[in-house]
Amino acid sequence: MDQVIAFLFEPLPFLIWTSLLKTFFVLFGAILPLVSLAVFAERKVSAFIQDRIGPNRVGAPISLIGFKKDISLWGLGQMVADPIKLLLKENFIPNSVNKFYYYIAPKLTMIPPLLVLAVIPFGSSFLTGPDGKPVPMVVANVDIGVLWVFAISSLGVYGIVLAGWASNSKYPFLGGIRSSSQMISYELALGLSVVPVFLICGTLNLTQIVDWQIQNGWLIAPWLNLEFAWWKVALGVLLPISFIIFLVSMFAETNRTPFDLPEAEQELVGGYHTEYSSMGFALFFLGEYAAMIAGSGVIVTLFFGGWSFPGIPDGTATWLPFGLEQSLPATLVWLPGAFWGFVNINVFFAKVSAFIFFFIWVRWTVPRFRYDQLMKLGWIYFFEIALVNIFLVAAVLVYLK
Amino acid sequence: MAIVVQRPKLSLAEKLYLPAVLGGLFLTFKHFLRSLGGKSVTMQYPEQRWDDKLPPWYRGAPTLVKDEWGRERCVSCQLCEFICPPRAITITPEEIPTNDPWAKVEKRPKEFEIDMIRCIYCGLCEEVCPEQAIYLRKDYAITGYSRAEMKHNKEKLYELGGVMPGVVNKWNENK
Amino acid sequence: MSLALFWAFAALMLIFGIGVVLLRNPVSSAMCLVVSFVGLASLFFLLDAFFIGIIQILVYAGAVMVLFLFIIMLLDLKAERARKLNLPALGGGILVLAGFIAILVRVICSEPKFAAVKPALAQSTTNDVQAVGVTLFTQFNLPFQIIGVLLLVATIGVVVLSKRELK
Amino acid sequence: MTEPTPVPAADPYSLEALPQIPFDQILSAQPTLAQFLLVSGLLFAIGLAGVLLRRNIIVIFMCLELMLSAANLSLVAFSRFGLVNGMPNMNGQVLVFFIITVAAAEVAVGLAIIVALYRSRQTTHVEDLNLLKF
Repeated sequence: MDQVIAFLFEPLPFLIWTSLLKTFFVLFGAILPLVSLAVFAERKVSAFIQDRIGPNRVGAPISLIGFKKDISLWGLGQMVADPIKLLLKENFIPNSVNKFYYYIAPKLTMIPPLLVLAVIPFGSSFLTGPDGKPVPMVVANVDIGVLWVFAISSLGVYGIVLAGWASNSKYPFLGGIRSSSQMISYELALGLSVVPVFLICGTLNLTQIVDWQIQNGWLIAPWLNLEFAWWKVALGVLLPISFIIFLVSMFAETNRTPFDLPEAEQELVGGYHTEYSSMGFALFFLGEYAAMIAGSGVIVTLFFGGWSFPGIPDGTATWLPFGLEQSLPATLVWLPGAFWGFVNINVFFAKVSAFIFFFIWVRWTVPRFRYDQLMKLGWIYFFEIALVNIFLVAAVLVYLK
Repeated sequence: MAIVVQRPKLSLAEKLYLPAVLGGLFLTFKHFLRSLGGKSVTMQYPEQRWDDKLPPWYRGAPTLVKDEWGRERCVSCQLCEFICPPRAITITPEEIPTNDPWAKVEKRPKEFEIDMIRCIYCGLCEEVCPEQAIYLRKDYAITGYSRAEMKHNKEKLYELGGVMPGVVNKWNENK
Repeated sequence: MSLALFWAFAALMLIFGIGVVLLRNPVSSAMCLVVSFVGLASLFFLLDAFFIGIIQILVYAGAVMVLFLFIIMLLDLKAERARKLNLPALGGGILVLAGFIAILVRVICSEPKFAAVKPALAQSTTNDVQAVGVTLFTQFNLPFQIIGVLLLVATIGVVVLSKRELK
Repeated sequence: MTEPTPVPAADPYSLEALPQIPFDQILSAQPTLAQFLLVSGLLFAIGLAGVLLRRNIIVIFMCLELMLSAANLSLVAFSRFGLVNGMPNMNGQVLVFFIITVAAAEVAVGLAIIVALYRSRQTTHVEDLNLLKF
């Protein structure tokens, strides 16, 4: 019995509790607010692009507690109001659905994007563990990071396919079928387009890829750190091609316009989530945005230097702006590192937000592709271009570097 | 005979889509910035209204009008009740007593009801009225919390309609 | 911990594997197989074969099973009807399986080498992506090329088979 | 002089006879090769049972995949337990890699054949495919 008590109350191993802490931070501190912010941004940006105002009323409802007028806060209260509305609606289940898969499908679309985020480094390591090693700001620092991203994001298709199939209805079914073939087609281009990144960095570990980019310049533009080398010039031409293929494939993977054929409103009513209401629908909705955030995180990490920004030091820095560190007492020597670590985390999420804006911006600009155009683009153009790109990058690395 | 429309030959830049996509992105971004600067076309409804921009022929809620001497124009001929396509109008006529100053006309409405849930704003009542007593005015936001509230009675109709001076004064001695 | 995880994942894999066999609906079978493969990949992770494990998820769960689901839905396969049990065949099958498992247990228990506990590695990180790559491109280069040709042949074969009619 | 009471022989069917792991070693206990091989064999048996019992050709195909995966598991287990210079023997893992590749190709061709079969016979039931039976 003493052993059991000792086991239960023994402090958790350092690795486990830091991982739990990081998971909680990523989930509840960053992703969930970012998801609802993205939904709000989608409505606001689409309104602005169409010369409208968008939601601008919902704010703090202080008139409920006796004030005269509400505070509108540019409509930011919509972030909270939308999920509450969806939660409070009736969860209507059609009679003919396959109940088990109907229940489980929304969850299956929500989980993979969150799992993908586990391997993405979101900040510099400014904490030091008891063994003297820095704690990496990534939930799971695994060697197969990029493969994990592809493997888990490819599981996201099951939710959509099962939702379409279990709804037992024509249009959702067509949406599910379209989605499965679309995702299989674009996974290939997605995987092949980042092979040059592995060739250059020599690793699949996303933390090490970020480290490589800090030393050698961002992969989208390797000349950024102003060290001239011919191989950097050549890669500066080849890697943007990789990036464009990856970006477009990411649009197809996350089912965003111009590749949102599974949920094409004009042809398929609502696509795979036609028969869903209330929280089931909300999970599909939020899952799409979570996938968008995960995709943006992967793009930022692979091509845009992750949490690094030229000129901003990482968590090992010992100085503060305006020479503030000289007036610090000796017990606060950790403060500069923590400050810059915090800045790094913010840089990462700023980059992710910029990409979310880009996703939204493209959605309200580019019309939807036709299905045969989509397949042709994936199989005939992207696949071949990505393959040739791998050979060219390999040749550059062998002969110029 | 079928006419085969030749597809236009695309140049390389057009085949790549990307220049066109970028052009579209710049266009939408221009609109985005414009709206961000506050130049969107949206009218903020409950505060800003159409009212002063409505054309004179606007067909809002049907109302009853009085002439400039405060006399009810309606003579309860019930033509509007007859013509109304959704049968929204109900008129209860009443004889005008002989000691009334307007006794030259035989009838006036005792009760005049328009069910605004039924009304389709077609304007046929206005057209058919020989006395020009019923007019479609500019009120368009007719709302209420109950069905009873949506039934406009005589007072409400006169309140909405107000006075419409001298158009037809066939039965008017003052003419 | 490792042992507990091993039994947990093995149980996950085996239970859902049984689900593949026993569930009548083909879609349920396919989904059970996906979960079973995820359990198998976890066992690979326990064996420090991270690359193989993730490839297992990527190829099987991510692509092959989606293809299976796609075909099941395309052909609109309904659940298998319950049919009359062919008792001699069933008995024979069970006999074969029981014999197989008995022989398996006998062989595994008879070899003392198999009782070895998982040995510790010389280095803490395996970097098995690099190790597999080096082995693949040096020692097994010819088989690798042959596999490439096989994939090409398979691709052509699938295209030919999927054509509506041969001309 | 009293005789020492004889110690009763351990009951082979008692709880004490089971191999027990001390509580403080639960976190560090490692599985053995035999356990991996046993699980792999059971998975193979399940796959075999599926091939014998099921009549839907697609489900039979899935059970074949299960059997291939069972082989993969034992290969990886052997590779991890037979260390070379303290590191796993990569030959086994490369073989698994080949098996996965070939299996993927096999699935693609097999499913194409099934679709072609379904087009001509409108069934995926193996008992209905008895043209060559006499």
